[in-house]
Amino acid sequence: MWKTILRRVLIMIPEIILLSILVFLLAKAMPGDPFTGSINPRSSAAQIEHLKQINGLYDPWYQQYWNWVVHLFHGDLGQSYQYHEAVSNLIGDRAVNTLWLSAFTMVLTYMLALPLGLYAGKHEGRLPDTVIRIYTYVTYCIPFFVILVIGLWIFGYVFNWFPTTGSVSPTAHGMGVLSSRLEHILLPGLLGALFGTVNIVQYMRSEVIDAKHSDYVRTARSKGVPNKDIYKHHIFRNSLLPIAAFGGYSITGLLNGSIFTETIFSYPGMGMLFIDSINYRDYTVITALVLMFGILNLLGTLLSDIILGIVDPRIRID
Amino acid sequence: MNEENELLKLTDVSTAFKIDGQYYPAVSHVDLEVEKDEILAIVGESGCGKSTLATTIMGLHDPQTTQISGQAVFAGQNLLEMKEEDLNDIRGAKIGMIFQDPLSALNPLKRIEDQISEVLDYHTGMSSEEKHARVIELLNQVGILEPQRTAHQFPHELSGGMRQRVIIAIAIACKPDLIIADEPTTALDVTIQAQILDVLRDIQAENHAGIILITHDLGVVAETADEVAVMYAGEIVERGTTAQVFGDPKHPYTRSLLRSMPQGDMDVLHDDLYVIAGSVPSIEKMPQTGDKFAPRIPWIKASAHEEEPTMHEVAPGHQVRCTCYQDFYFQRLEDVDQ
Amino acid sequence: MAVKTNQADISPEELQRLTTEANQEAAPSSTRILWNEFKADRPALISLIIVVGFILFVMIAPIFINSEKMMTTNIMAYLTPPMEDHFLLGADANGRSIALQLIVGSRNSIGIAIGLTLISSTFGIAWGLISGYFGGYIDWGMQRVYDFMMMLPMTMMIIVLVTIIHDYNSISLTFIFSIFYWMGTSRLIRSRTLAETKKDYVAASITSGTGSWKIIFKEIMPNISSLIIVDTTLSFAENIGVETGLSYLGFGLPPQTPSLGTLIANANDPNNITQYWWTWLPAAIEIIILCLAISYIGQVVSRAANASQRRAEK
Amino acid sequence: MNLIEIRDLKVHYPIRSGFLNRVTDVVRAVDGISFDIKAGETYGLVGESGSGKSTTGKSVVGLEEVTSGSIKYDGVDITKKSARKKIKYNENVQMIFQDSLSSLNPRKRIIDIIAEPLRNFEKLSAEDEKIRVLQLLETVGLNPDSLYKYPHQFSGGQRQRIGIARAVATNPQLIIADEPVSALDLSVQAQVLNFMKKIQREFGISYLFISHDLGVVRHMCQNIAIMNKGRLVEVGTREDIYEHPLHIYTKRLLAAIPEVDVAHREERMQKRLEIEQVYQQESDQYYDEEGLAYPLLQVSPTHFVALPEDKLTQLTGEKRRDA
Repeated sequence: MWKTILRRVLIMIPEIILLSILVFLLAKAMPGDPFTGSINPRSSAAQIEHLKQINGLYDPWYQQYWNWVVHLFHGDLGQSYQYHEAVSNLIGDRAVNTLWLSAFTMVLTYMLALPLGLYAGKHEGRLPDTVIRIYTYVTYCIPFFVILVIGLWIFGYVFNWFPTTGSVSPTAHGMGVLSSRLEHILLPGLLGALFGTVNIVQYMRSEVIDAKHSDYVRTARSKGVPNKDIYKHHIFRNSLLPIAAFGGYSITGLLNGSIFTETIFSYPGMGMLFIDSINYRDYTVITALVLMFGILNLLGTLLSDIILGIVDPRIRID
Repeated sequence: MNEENELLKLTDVSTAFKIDGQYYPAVSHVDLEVEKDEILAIVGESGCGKSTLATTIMGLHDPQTTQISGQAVFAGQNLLEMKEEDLNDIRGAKIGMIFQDPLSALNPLKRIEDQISEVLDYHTGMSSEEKHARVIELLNQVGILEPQRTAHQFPHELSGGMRQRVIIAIAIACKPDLIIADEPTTALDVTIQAQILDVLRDIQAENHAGIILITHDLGVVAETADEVAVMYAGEIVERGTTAQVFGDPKHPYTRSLLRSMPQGDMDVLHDDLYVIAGSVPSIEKMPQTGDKFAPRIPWIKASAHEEEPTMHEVAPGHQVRCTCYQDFYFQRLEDVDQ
Repeated sequence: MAVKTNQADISPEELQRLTTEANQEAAPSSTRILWNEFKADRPALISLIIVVGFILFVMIAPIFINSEKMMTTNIMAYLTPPMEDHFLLGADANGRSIALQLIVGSRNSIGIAIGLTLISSTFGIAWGLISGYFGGYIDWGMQRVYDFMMMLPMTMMIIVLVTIIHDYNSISLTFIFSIFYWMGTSRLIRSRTLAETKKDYVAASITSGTGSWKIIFKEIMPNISSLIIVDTTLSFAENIGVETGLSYLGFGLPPQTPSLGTLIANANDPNNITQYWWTWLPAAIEIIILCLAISYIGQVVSRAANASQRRAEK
Repeated sequence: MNLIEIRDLKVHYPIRSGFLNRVTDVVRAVDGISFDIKAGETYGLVGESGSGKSTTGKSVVGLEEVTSGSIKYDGVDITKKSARKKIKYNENVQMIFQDSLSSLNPRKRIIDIIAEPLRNFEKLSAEDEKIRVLQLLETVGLNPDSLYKYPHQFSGGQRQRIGIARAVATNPQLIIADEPVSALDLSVQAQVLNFMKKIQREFGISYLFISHDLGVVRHMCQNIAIMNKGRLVEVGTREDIYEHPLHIYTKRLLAAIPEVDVAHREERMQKRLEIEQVYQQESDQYYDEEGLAYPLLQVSPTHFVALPEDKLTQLTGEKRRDA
């Protein structure tokens, strides 16, 4: 098992190298350079020129790339021009916020999706199934950001039930911090979950329906297993296992969605940091974020493969 | 027939499926008895309703899309009218079932031991040690060489023959009085088939169970069964002991079927096989009344067929549906118009 | 050696008669089946009319609109509510007509969505077919490229690219989007192609001397055509969200070019979102209706493709 | 005259694993087999599932990449794709598949299905093509109104006949029939087998008849090869195999076929159990250390068996004594 995981990880290495080169070249192509932020505004053009020279900005790109990678390995992601702060510190703070929101969304997603999918599959063709299918159909069609904007408008502004910006109320302290945090992530989390359930519900539903008509369920019936136990021991179990593997892929979706969620709810996480950095051309932050999101995507896929390998004996990795 | 030995008695059993809002009969008016220590074979080609009959007895149909009538009396109770909970006490305990495709009939995500002991969970009060011992005993009984190892494996790790043995182990776990085997060897190689049939015979000898063997393979029937019922288009057209049905087939369908088997002494290049004219109509197009096989024997006059065929006893225990057998004879092959 | 059969034993009249008879027995074409399915499902027919009519309208109407004049600031009309001063749907903070922007914006957004769907689906379908059919090293290489593309954070990459490229227009934007939106289709098509390739009719075609490309596009593709149509319809609905979403964030079409996304971006102003709802809500509602209608059409198409689920009479 | 000469044919599938997806092991699907098919005969290739019989058939028709060995058609080795293309190999060697539904493209009309090889190998006018297809339909006993129908509108037996019509469209010399009737009901099987024989008589076609059903093989084939785990265990005429089997595998296979003769079933069962016992106890004498068959030894001009020499002498000696 460890061997297979190690192999998977080794296959990832060339992908990460390729990603880092791509990100580096994109960063080079962006307007501005890494010194725009850190140098003294009163320096003369000649001084800047000198600084660029000694910092290797005129070296061939592969030389520069190498230097950059070496810095990366020392945990040095560079300086943010906008915030005058080490990028690693900057991202650290925001990552905590994004993690809170993502984890919360994911928990909500599964809490909603699993029962809905199981229920719809069990009662295939009946009224509750139709209702669930209409729900998944509608949320599947509407673009995510439109759901967010309308959700914010209705529940944030019209009903005024939830805060519309920020991550924690600045006046909160003690236990209040936690409750304030929850208050802020409740609406975006719910809307994200509402959107995120769609695929899982549909997948789950068709898994349950397939399992229901499978031969092994017929075998179980002929063993005299009561209906509710057939659902418990055979159908639900067999349909849940492949779902477990969805977890890793959800990370990718959540990260991509975080850019919209955080911008619309002015939630200071990594997604919003990215948009801000783009607007200020703060490109050390941008490269760091793109690289990080790429690696997280990769880890998500890896996680999914590992989970699937563990839960399904047919492809069990040993 | 010995009343005491009678295990299952089917009277006028019919099953109809709903297709596009209308019911079409898949099994009609079947009368059958199975006794202890007896292998009853139900034989017929695909779509003749033999598997449907088995699943009807086991109550495995969705009541919303099937219509079932008649009686299937087992241990004094009519299985076809029993409540699901009561049926669950019989299924697996008193009646075991063996399926055709041994791979899909096992849950791919559960170990063999769990799948066998699941039957014991519901029908015995065994402790987990007792259950484990019984699983090993069963695996031994069905001829699995390394029962301890196999018990711990998953279905995909076993060969087709091994999987079928596991299915049999599940079916006999509670020593049922009746075993229904639905095409138990169709998916297997001939040598494995022979072994599986041996296992079935041994088990029967040991448990004194009755077996309903459903198959399309006339050879398997001739080698294994004591009694035979031949089905065509949902009806039993001929029944009797194996010796009667194979030694002196009466119904034109049985005779044609036996005749169309390849014979060893035929010339490779020039001898053709006998072919039954026409084909089995689909369930929607099947005539609802009259002799359903009549259109396929064009050289018998229509008047020779009974309007509504009934069973006729031609010898003790040997019955044929319709009197047309009296007019049936094989013509020379060249005369048979295809 | 085999004897060639004599070809003269069927007369032309006989051939004609046999052909006509055979034609009468023939099954209906798939276009016919699809049309029957739409006729049998009223909401689907309405959806079809809405989508087709709307697309035609927004493609034609902007020809008569002077978009430069439309986009000039008019302080006098600052946030005019709907139905006042000839502003059917009111005006935004710059006094520009929402209704006119909606029409031109729809054309831009839908145009990009159509272009994106055409490019990315064609590419994804070809990729999936080739990867799935040839298998082996070709598939392995193509799968690594796929894996790499899947790792890229799409939204971020698009935003970065848009920032780098200065003079982009709707066409180059469509191409940038296309780079990142073919993978879903390719994966779907690949897995189905793998399954189809294993079927014996492909082997039969190979032994009949048919070439690989012909097998891919003439034998296999028709068999997954229903999947392709369904996937393309659903991608189209999804792709409307791609451009509008990025324009909403400010990284789609250039600022002076109206789009449904830039209109919804009016909601970013806390005043607009509640008080001046007409500046953004119509665009949001339009997207919702459009996406629902297109997906509904997709559902009908997939139903028509599956004989057992058809509603039209057989 | 030999139409096909197969020499030491091997088809191995690589098993990849490790860091770089390197080939670490191979599955020996076909492991060094040789036989000839004469013009006009039906050659039976018999084996159980996984014996490699289908793989052999597929490599003869060019669907499987051959690892080593040669398949000569008319003296030309056709194991390379370029060689097959050059001599228009598939115009002369065609295939009938087991699963009639999967072997006919569901989206194509019957005329297009049957005409496919014609379009690739013979350039006919549309009208001539239609006439040819109509004739082919007649040959396999189907109505002309089938022309514009789709495969799903036919029954299993009819579809299998459409597959036969396609295979004979270019007047091939050899047809590989891979389990052509094993998915069919008994009565339909008879019909399809009759058509295959009829076509053989009319066109002088040879068949490589691949099957697990020894009853059908006896009805169809003059010469038979028995395959086991990628190797041939016994080769001979119909009489050699059915009347004088030597290898335990063949005997076991023959004993396992259920027969409709009720009167003698006890005796047959006894015999089968005896053979089974020999198989269990002496299998190391019949197979090498890896459990694979030995190279073939000649017993008579037509009869070959895969046994070590001492065992063969022992068996033939017993036989002579019995006689």
